[in-house]
Amino acid sequence: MLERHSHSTEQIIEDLLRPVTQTTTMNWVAFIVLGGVLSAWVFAIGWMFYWGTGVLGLNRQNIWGILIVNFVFWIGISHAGVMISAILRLSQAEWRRPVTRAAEVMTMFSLMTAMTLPFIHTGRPWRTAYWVFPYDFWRGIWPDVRSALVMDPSAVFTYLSGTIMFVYVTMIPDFALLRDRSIGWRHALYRVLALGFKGSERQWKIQTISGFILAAIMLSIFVSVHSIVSWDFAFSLDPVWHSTVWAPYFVIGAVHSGVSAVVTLMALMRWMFKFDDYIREEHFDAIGRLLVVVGSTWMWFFLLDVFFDLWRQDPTDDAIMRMRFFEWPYTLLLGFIFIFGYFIPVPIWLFRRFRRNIKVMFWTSILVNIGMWSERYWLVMPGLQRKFQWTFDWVPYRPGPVDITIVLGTFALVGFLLLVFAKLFPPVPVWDELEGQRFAGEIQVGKRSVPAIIREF
Amino acid sequence: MEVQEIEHRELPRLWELPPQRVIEDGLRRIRGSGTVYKVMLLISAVCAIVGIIAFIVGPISSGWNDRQAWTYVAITFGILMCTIGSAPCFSVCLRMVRGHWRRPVNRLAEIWAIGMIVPLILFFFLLGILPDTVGRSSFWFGWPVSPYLWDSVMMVALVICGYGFLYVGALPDMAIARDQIEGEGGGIFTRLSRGFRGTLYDWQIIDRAQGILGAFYVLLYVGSMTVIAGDFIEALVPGDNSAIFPAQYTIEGLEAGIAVTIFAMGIMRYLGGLDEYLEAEQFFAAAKLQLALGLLYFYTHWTEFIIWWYGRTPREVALLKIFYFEPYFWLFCVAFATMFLSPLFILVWTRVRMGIVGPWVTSGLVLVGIIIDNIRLYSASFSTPNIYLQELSTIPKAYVPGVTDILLAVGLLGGAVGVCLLGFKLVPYPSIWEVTAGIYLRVRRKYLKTEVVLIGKPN
Amino acid sequence: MAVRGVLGLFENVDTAVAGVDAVNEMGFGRSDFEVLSNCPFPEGAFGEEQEMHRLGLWPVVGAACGFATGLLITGATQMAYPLVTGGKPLFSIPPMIIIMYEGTLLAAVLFTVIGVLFESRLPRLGSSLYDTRITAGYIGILLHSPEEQAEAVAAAMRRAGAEDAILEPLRQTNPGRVRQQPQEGASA
Amino acid sequence: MAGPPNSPGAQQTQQPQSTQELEKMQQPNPPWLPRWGMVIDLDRCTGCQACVVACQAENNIPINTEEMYIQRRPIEWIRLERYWDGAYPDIKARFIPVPCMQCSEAPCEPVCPVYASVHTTEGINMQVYNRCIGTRYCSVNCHWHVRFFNFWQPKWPDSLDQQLNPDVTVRSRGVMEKCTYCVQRINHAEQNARIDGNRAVKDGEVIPACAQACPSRAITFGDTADPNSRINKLIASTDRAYQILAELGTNPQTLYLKKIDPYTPAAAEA
Repeated sequence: MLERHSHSTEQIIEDLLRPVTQTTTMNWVAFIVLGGVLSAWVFAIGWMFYWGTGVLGLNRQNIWGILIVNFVFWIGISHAGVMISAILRLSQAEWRRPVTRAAEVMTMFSLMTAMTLPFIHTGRPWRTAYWVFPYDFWRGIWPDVRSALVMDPSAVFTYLSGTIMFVYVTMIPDFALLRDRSIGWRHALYRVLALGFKGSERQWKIQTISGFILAAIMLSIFVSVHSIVSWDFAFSLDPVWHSTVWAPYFVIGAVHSGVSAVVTLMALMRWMFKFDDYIREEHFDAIGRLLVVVGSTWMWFFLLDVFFDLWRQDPTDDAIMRMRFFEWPYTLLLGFIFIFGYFIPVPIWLFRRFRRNIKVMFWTSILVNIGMWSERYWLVMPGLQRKFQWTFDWVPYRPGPVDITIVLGTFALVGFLLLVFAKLFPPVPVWDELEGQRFAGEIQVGKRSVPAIIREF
Repeated sequence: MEVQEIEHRELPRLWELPPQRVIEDGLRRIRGSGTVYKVMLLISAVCAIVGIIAFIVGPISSGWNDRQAWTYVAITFGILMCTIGSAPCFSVCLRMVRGHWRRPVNRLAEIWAIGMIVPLILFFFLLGILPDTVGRSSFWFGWPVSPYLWDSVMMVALVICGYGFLYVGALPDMAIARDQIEGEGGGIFTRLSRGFRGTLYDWQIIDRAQGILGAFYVLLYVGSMTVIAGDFIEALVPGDNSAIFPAQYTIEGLEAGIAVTIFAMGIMRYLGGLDEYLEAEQFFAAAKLQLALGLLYFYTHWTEFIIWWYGRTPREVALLKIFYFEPYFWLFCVAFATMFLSPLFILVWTRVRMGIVGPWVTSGLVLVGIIIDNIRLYSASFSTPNIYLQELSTIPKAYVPGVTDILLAVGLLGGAVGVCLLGFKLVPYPSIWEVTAGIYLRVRRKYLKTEVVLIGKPN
Repeated sequence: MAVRGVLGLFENVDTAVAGVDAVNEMGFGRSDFEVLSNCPFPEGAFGEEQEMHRLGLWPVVGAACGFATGLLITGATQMAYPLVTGGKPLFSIPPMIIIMYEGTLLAAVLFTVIGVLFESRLPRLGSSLYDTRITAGYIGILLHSPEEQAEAVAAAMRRAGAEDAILEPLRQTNPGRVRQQPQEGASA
Repeated sequence: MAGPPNSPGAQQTQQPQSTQELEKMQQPNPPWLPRWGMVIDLDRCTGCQACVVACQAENNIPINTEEMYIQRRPIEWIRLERYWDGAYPDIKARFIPVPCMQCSEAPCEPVCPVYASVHTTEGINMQVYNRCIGTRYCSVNCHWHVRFFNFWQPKWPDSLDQQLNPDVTVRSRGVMEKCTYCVQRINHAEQNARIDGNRAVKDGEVIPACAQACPSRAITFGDTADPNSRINKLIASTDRAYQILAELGTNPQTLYLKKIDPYTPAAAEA
């Protein structure tokens, strides 16, 4: 593309392996800070296991809390990976190359994190493990397939294992690279992981084709996952939850927040690892254009949902919508959803000048995720507080310190895992970058030489 | 699945054509028209006359109060909105992803916009039978002059935007026609091409205008499909608050829009003698999108069904019955088979997608599907006696069309196609400037022992 | 007859092509040697190769297996435990479809990954003839020639501009099972 | 979920004296199948909350201490909801006792991933405590809020150690629990019925704790499948019977008889 810098192969490899080979003080600071938050997280969970679910801010009415909200949020973030890598692979978009792995890895880790939340949220987690995993063939009764809570783990498990395998396959060539350049335990590790990959033509061919096939399959998994997460709520009869639009609405919202998270990650990688020549303005430009489309579609579904909650002017719906619109804190959250989630970022992304400004992109993407987190809270919690006209049971919800610690801990967990990953494996696919370089060409049109891409058909 | 198949097939001939040849092909239809074209035009003219007569005899004579008499007017309107209305969106989407193969296809998708005048007229008739939004469920909430004014604003804006989009895209070609065609034919183009001289400034204007108009067309299309689905279908079925439905209807529309484009591509290839322009490459890429939207069709219907199946309140059971199971069960089955199963099971095979016939046949099936599905939806929504209830207590019987209904639908559809056919006299196809630009941006080059294609990507 | 591997290492693409030509002149077909590189080349950059693969078949088979498993588990659960919940039918199809869908895709991914390993002949940890410079951007031509010709091949490669041509150490029995010293640590 | 078939301390049960009686006890259910239901006459209800206390004592429900209410986590299988109607001075207190509705098509059942909440053949929507893992989805999907979660390990003052009902399990921390129509009493009655000649349970033989304690006889319990049971007669005799949230189509088994009120006829609609 336009600003591709043509480095020597050696140069590219050196640059992209830098995070693996060098450890900056910045890394150490990050490790220590995140580790601190993580230990608080572990302590909070231990506390909860010891004293019971009572330590959470739940009550008889608001029986699901901020943990579930956060679960939805992380599942949403996890939708970035496949969105980016699969769709861009299939459409052979050239700018996917530096982005894919970071996105897929974020998918992997945020999924793991997300799954911890509903698990510790159950009343008897040990029983949960005992009944549901492993699938219980000999001890009594199997899970009830009619329950959304059985579909949900199956979907997330499928997505998680699929992502792990996908990431692994695309990483084999990089393992081979690291194997040839490392010593000691790292060499042993990479040697096993690389499975003796030689880089013969056949292996490369399979590698490329498997990219397409796996992307296609992962795409169809990814649509199903957040749909099923939304059905956890929509299968119930609760007034505003029981909405037919929730599945696609959750999916597109997930893509909105996930792709924004990828932008955040790209900016951070560019700053932390000095990847300026590989994660370039044009990538932010392209992803920003994508985000405009995604964001607008999300807005459309959001409005559909709101309008059709009010559609029948049913008292039960109206009670909840009135709370969502006019009562603290939901009115504030609504503001966040509209302003941070859409009306600040999307108009900004319309301008090429801003799309190519890393700082702007970074902060707007952060805003989007604040907006999306509020959206999940705004969607989930009021449904329980004003379930039906039993004003006797209308009880406010206030998360307790333990809830909040656990929620913050999840963010630390994802960040920590990402850092560890970047210490062990290159966060940008080296072979993909090299391939991009090799497949880049030029065409002379008149006096101008237009950058071109080699296509084999 | 077997992706390597793509790499082994012969390279398309289109990109080796000399530019002069492209100009000739582009202007051929304007210079003179073949017998096939004339026959098709004649047929559609006859259809149009029959349709208009049936329209006057049927709905208009039966007056505004009898909603059911207007069922097939609404169905025709829906079919047109779903096909020719959404085809330009397909073109916009192709421009957005900047696929290189799109160049011969775009114009074919945009040219349908010419026919948009027909659904617009039908729409104004249909507004007459629409009750105002006071005291019934709608998303206007008693907004003044709703729904009439705001729906019309949407529709008019959509049609204007569509014409603008087509015109801007065709402007450079009209300039070419102006210079290449002598005689009175040239006269029109002199007026239409507005002294376009192809300066850099001109091209920038074209580019900008195409981007903006395209974006607005998509936004307006989604918006107007939403209000149509809301006001003409959901609001007329008591207790129906399925929020997915407008999206569902829009996606059906987009699927049919791609289908109608692929279908036209097939016709142009076999009857229009453009087999160098519309090759396996174009069909392959378009069929991919067709497949994707076929899957989306299933997805949106499934989400609606599963929620109602789990909720199972009396209200939802009634909705499941009227839309899916009781009166229109077989219509739904046909629509499901043609709009979901046929794309899935035909187009999932890469070999089929790379042929021409597979995508073409599928697109034909999808078009049948969209017709059937519109019949299902509007027959259901136009047959409910009292729309002010909270839920549907008794399921109305299926509406069986009379002779006038059939003639009306067939006639008006044929007329719309005829209007689009007339467009070919006015707009060069294939789009000369885009294909030529593509030829410049695409070269074959020897690479070591093999030969590869380089595709230029200016920013 | 015993076969001996020769690995020619070429610094850049052009010399590699020259090497391929040289090998071809010696009468080795396209299927006799494979080209090792650190990132893919356009198809047939070193001449069309015929070898086919069936990667496309794996996900289809996997999907079939996954679908069957999903059907079995969901169906069997409902039949083994005919418990009424919420007045739903004792054998309710819609929930089954969702879980069967997941099972289908999971197995499809699984089989595809197994297929990738199988089709690209991995894992092969006992490394055959290989050199770490390949991942550093060199292009290797790995050729299994009859033992007596190996030297000549290596020479030809050198003549064509190979920076280095490694010969597999001689062995009598059981070709291909000999372990090579792992060449370690160009830079770390 | 009830105690063992012949557990000590069951007042109405006569213990098996011989093997024949034991066999009688263990023979399968008779062909007839009851469908238990409850009618609450709001016109008789005085809101004295005796039913709440009786239920508390009968079903080993942990004591709802003050902080349980502050945490808004009280456990009352039957609760008395109180609504203020009108403004001072002419203000009225409306109240309605709410036990589990025992919906025939209960929304709380299909959402449980582990079959912990299932429907019995006798139309009771029961909770299997051992199986429950505490996802709390059932409570999310119950619109009468009659499912209760044990946020803490239940505790009783030492003085109350001896009052626990041996027929009823004490639920541990982290499981859901709910009104069972006093299923332990139903089981005892059915055992007695089997013992003497495998007969049907007579009408009025089963009386849940709340009905037993109600001083104004507002709560009637019986077999809705049996046409001439008191409960059916009661429903037939009046036009005041209605279900709460009937529009959800879950067909509750607990019916209400509307309050007869000269001032605001629709007051019973909570």
